[in-house]
Amino acid sequence: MEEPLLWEKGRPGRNGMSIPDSDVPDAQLAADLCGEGPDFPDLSEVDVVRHYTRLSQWNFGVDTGMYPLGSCTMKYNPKINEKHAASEGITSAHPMLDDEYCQGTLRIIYELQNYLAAITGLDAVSVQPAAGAHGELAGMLIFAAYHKSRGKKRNKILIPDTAHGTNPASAALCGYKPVSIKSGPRGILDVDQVRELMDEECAGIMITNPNTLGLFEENIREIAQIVHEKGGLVYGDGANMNAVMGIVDMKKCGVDVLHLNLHKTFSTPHGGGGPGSGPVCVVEELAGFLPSPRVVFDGEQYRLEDERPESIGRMHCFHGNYGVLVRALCYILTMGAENLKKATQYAVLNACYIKVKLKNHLHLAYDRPCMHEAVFSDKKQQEYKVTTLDIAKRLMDSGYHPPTIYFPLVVHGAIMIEPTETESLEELDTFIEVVKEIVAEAKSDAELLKNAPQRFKVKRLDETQAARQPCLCG
Amino acid sequence: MEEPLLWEKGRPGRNGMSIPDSDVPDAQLAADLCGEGPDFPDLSEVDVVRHYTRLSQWNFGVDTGMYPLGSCTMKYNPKINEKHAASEGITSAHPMLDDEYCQGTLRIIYELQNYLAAITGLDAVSVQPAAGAHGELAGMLIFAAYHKSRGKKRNKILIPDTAHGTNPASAALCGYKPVSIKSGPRGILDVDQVRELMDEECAGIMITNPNTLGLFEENIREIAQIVHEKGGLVYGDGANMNAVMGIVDMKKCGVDVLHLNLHKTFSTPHGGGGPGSGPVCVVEELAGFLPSPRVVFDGEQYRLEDERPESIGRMHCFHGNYGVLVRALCYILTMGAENLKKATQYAVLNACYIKVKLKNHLHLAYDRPCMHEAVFSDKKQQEYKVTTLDIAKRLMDSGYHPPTIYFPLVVHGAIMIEPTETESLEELDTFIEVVKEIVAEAKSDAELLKNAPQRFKVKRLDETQAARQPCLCG
Amino acid sequence: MRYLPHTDEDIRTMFDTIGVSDFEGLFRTVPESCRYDKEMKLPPPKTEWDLNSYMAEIKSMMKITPEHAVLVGAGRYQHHIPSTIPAIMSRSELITAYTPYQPEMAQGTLQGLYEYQTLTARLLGVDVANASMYDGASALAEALLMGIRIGRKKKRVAVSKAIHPHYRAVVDTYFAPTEYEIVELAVAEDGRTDLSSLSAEDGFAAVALQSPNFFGVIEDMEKSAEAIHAADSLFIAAFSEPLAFGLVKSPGSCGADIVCGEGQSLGIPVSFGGPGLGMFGCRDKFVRNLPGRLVGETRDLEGKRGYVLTLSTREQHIRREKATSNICSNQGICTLTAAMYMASLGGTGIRKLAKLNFDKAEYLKAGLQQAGATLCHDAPTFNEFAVRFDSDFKPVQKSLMEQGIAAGLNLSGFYDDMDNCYLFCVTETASKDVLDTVIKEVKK
Amino acid sequence: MRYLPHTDEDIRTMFDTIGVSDFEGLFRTVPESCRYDKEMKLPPPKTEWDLNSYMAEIKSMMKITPEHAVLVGAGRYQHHIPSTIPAIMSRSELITAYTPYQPEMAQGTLQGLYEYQTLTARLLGVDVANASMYDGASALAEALLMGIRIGRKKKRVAVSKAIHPHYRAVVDTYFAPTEYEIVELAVAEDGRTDLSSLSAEDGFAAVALQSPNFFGVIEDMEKSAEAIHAADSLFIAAFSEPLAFGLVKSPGSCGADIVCGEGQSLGIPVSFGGPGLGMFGCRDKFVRNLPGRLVGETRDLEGKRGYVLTLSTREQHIRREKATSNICSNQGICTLTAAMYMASLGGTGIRKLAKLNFDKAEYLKAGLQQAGATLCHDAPTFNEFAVRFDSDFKPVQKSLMEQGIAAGLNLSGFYDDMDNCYLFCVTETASKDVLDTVIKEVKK
Repeated sequence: MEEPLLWEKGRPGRNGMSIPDSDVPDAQLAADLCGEGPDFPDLSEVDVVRHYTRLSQWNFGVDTGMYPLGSCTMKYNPKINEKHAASEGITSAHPMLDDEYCQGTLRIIYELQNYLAAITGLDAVSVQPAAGAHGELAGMLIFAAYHKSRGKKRNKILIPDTAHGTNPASAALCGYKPVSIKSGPRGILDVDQVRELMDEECAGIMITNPNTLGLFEENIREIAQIVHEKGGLVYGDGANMNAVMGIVDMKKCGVDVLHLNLHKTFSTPHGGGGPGSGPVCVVEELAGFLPSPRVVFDGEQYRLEDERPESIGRMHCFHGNYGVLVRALCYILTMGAENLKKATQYAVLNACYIKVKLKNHLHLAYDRPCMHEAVFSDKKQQEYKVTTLDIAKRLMDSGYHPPTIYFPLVVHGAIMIEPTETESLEELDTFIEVVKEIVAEAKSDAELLKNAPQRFKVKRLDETQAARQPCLCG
Repeated sequence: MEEPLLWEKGRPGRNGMSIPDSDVPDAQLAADLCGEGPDFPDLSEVDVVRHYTRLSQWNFGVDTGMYPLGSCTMKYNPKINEKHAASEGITSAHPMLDDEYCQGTLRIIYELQNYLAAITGLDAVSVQPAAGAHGELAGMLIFAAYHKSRGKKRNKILIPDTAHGTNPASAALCGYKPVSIKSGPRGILDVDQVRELMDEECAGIMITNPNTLGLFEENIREIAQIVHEKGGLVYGDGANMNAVMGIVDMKKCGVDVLHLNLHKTFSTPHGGGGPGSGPVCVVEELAGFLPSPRVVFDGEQYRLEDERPESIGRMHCFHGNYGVLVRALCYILTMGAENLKKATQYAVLNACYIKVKLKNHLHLAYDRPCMHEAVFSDKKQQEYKVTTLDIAKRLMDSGYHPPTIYFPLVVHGAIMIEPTETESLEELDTFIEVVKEIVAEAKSDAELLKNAPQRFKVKRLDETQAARQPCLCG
Repeated sequence: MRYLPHTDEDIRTMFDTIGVSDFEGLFRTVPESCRYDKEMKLPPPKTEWDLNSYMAEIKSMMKITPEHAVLVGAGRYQHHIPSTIPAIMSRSELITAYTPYQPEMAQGTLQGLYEYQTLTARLLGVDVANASMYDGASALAEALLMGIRIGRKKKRVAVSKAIHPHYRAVVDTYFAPTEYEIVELAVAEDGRTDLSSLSAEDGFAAVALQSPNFFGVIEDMEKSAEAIHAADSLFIAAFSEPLAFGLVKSPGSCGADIVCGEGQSLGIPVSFGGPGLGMFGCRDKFVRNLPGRLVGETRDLEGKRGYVLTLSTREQHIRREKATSNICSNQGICTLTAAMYMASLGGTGIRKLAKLNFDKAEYLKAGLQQAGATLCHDAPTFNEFAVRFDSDFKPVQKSLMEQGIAAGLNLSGFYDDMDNCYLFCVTETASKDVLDTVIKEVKK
Repeated sequence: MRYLPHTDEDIRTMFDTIGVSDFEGLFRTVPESCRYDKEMKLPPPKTEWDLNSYMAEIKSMMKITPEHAVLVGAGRYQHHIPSTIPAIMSRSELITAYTPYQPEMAQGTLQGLYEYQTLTARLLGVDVANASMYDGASALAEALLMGIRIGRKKKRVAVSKAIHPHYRAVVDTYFAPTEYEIVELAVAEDGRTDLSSLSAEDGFAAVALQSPNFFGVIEDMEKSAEAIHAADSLFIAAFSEPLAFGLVKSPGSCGADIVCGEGQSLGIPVSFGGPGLGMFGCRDKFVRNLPGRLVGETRDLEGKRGYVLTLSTREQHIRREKATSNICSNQGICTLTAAMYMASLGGTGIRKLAKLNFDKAEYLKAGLQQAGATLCHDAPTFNEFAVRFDSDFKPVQKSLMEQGIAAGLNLSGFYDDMDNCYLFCVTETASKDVLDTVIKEVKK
């Protein structure tokens, strides 16, 4: 069913929500300040409800089916966490009241800080960053503040070509020029290359581990040692933490600063692009640099500590995406250590299973033991002129969200599959069968793939036109 | 996307909800009483959530679009009412505790009783019946108890051919043999016919007003007088109350007993077939016969009154579908008298508008001023061998739920359209255009209609086979 | 008004199209003498926020809050409900749909009902289950009427006095205008129904027991089936706590012909007694006498599996006064809720949960006995049981209420010989701490 | 564990397929020296019911309950949120979707974002708005960085001291590692920013004001625009209460070049400060410098209208370190929420609601003055204002807290010269009764 744009609907004078009657006298605002008010359409409640119900029906979510978007960790988002985040005790809490009135909400932050420290192996945590990239920025600000505190401004940073996409931009915001490191033939970093590039102009290195090829950076400790020896710091992009909970101790790896994505590993919903949450975790020596305020507990009271001279300062108007923190805490409390570790084990098991089952059908970029995701490509389909994009679009017609495509950039035509631990064996098997069928179709009837998708509200969309003649406002 | 039956999924040992650990010792039940437990599939939480999410996606609801199912009054179901019915204060209230512990929940019943009395014009109300047909049964039991109290058992009842379908069955349950009255040429009851059939064997008459042709029974007062003169009672089927709120006073019409459908007029959701709620309203003289217990207020306390010797007794284990009552009360409090009357006016306005706009395209059974619904038929399409069913199925493909079809029985191939007041003029116009297109298609390409629907999970289903070889259990 | 979309301009347009000049023109067929001639006496319209305040006031009038532990059952049971259930069942495609008259666009409801029928049949041990009745009480009334229809010439039915008193009251209501007689069967010392004198000469079309019965006592269903069938009657088995069948033998497997009862325990909140769920099943051979809606499997034009409402010849739309029952709307969404709950529990889960309910009730039972109370009956029970106190229990009950525990239902209003007898219910929601508090308070 | 579907048998099957014998086999690339060698120190897993108890305990620790009237704003505003919004926004197709990388199966999110961009542009009076930033504070920081990018050679920006102190703190954080200088502009007596000495020689790439500012004062935006443009700087207009633009002129219409701020007021709960919504828009000519995601209209293969993420050349995936910003995930669902709220209010509604907020705040303002308090500033305000008390306000505040009213934010921690000054916020949620109680308590 079609649904027009909001302003193509409505009639002046309708309304879609209650507005209280006034119980106070009319007051007058100076005429030169008064505006006309925005040109919004007037709609009834049923107009609005149907509009968004229809919109929702054009979307695919984790509850609809498997969403194997590599590097995005689209696991099941538990309903109970939504309930608690939406409870009035949480939603009505005001952030500008004195600490004594907010003991419950502060406790949630305090406990989450501790639990995230326990999970990563690091010592101190701030949950203020509002998304992964915001956490990266916090990390880079900590790098900058650390070097400044030691009287040395550094101007470069090492970033492997298998890092997450936002790493270079986050570093650039802090004045660091990214120096790219090519991953070695095994898809992971080569120690010698790091040794060659690391110098005292370099603030440190940003490592995604497992990297975006789904491979564990086996040399991370040696690399960290090299970086540390040159006075640098090691940043860990923890977006892929789902692959290593209870298995890897980030401190033992030599990581100094790490961000997490609560909207990946810790099951909070992605909301079509947010709100996320990107807590930043550091070793003890860097705790003073964490964003302010921090939540501390003096044995009796939870308090917001603001007088922290070394701190990089405030990253967010208040405490970050608090509602997301509530959900993540609920998840951690529900899972406990044993189930978080199982989640990791099953996530890796599922990815390895898909890798083994599909590697004769899709080209496997690096045939090595993968962690939480496996990166294939369209290499075998090139002879039929079928691309990764065609395969992705055809998957839609079978009821699956496609994997991440054309990322990481180091694999040409990449197809990056991350099933997560919440997919059952039956779901995996069905998905695998569908991919095999599509691979067969690529050979027998490439047009079928070229014309996909067919089952949606729109056919394949012209993204080039959108960028060439931007129409951003109706 | 396909979704198997529940027991075609799952693996032994999975679980989909938390079960508390035991904090008490193990106890032993006599072995001869112990069973094996039911053969249910074991599923994970995500299995279950996806199963029902997918199922829901195969359904059409009022939030999806216009649902002009005649006689079912599918109006918008406000979200705020759902919230209050689901609030813990309501859902946790236990019905077997003493009145003093339940003052809030009893007050809701008490106020709803009063408001429904005010809306119908009648004097006393019981909200115990759990659905419309249950309300009818309550009404018929009151008829029986009333006649018995006067020492006369009667054995027949008059029911017009334009009455709702459940009326005869409800009467039969109370030992009344229905005597059918044919509606007159104007689609409404003929006074003389009633006079002819009404006698002292007859318990009374059951009148749906407006009737299922959407017409007001203009002679109801005279008819009531005839029935009353013969010692009978007048039952009003209030399923179509949405057409007359604030316009018609049921007591002035001569109605003695009336049931309402809260899941029609009072906006509570139908839930794919329930729970409904069918309060029964009576004139003062019959108040003693209402089901027990009743909620009374002594100026200080709300009480359940159970010692009521004339009462027909208990109809439901507790207070009927209480959660539905909460929703209906919320609706009435939100609307107030002025908006309930407007609801009626707009409902009739919308039906009349559709009637006028479509009467040149579909045959109009009775071209008279209609109330809340208009009854068309497939008469004009017969020459193309297109039936009401074909038209209905084709409507689906345009994103509409079809109207009620083949009912009332007095119109051959009936198409009974009830838009309700919550449909806007734009929605009506779009619907009208779609019907016109289908009428044009019936002429130009009847096969298109015969093969409809095309856009759903299944094509046209074989209902005959289902009845011939029933498969009721998997 | 936010639910009413028409603007004045819309209304004028429509008046013009119809050819009237005002609303009065639309209602000209309503005679003056039938008119509502004043304003309906209702409070002025409330905004959403005023309504919230009103409901907050209602809540403040409740002496029992959601935080109370409720050790009262008697037909409504407080069980944990996973948050998945309200999250899914509030999806508007499910909750705002009507009865699935157009199966192609209601496959969600229909497959859901078919699955409910199947899981219910498995739970109750019957061949076929319908798509629900209003509640356990009306289901029992309908079951007895069904028994009469099957029994043909027989004009009498028997019901155990250990059946929930409200269920029996509803049966009385349904039977009042009929010519049929209801005979009540006494309860033996051990809390089970006394069937010793039952014989074919009684001429009972059907005999109804409840198990677990109102006192929580598990009837000896297999022996009862023998006795009832020996008396040439149909065996109707009622229940108010279906969770029991996770642990005890299902009624159908013990020989019941018709099984009916209340399904509220299966994921549906107590909600002051409603909406609940009337569950109803029977042997295959009685299916054409079964009241209520049925969903059946069929095929579409292309042979694909699908679901439809079926056997509607038993229903009112076609047979009208000859219908098996007048039931039409049933408890739709509650049905889906129960199915979702059964699926969430699974076979493994329901066994575990039922055992936990049993164990917890046994713990309180033993504790109360130790504290000086006497068991009213000595037959085995499931999550409910009745005890007699030597001294007045009311002050204890009041003190517990103040500690956040609503414990014990006074049975004296229901049975003549049960002064100072109280019915306790213990589900998985009651912690050992709560049970210990009750025991301690009784000991005092 | 209910979120983990694998049974032991499943796991064995998968081990066999992969060719490992245990989980260890899957992690053999992780060196021993990197291993987590103990159990993670976390509490044991909680059932859903234990988690509910935990959250109930958290709730019981809050001295301010949901029933309190909160007359504190300062960046987060308590407004009524219609129940339609959580009902719709919790639909899993919306909430559990990822960023719409595959537009054909994400048209819901995409059309919703496009509508949000449009309504936001209309509200703020700008040509184009992006699909959100994290919050108002980080949006201002990004706006100033954008100003620097546009200003090219200029190394300085100016920000008013009447901008929310937390916003300025975030700006400081973002600017700390850069070479750029931030200059703070003083606040005049009347509560508006003093721009009198502004000149082109200052070399400000951009000048940022907030209106209504932290004190609730409505800045003279038109005059400010003149002064700032005359000084050859970009005019950045921030805000924390967008509802104001239902009544006062939009920043864009007054001449602002970049408009940014916090959208929490638009249907998003306070939630201890997050998630909120960074709103961000600008003139057309700056669009290629705009940070954050953008949705654009396009056509499908058959010419049908559809929506896609666009202009991603500004983003990190393509330009990496040359991106306009590192922002990636934004506040997706909050964006849709705000759009739904704006659509529910409508043009007529937002004017009415804004006026009501204004009237109510004026009522309290007048009442407090009558009760003896002094206004800190005499320029017009919108729903917030600051007053100075002669005597210590803390005991009054405490007494009000006990009566269920949290009133007034102490400004002494934020500004040197504001001892015993308090910032009050009045929205449509505060009844006259509540306001009268505050006035009465102050009078005492």
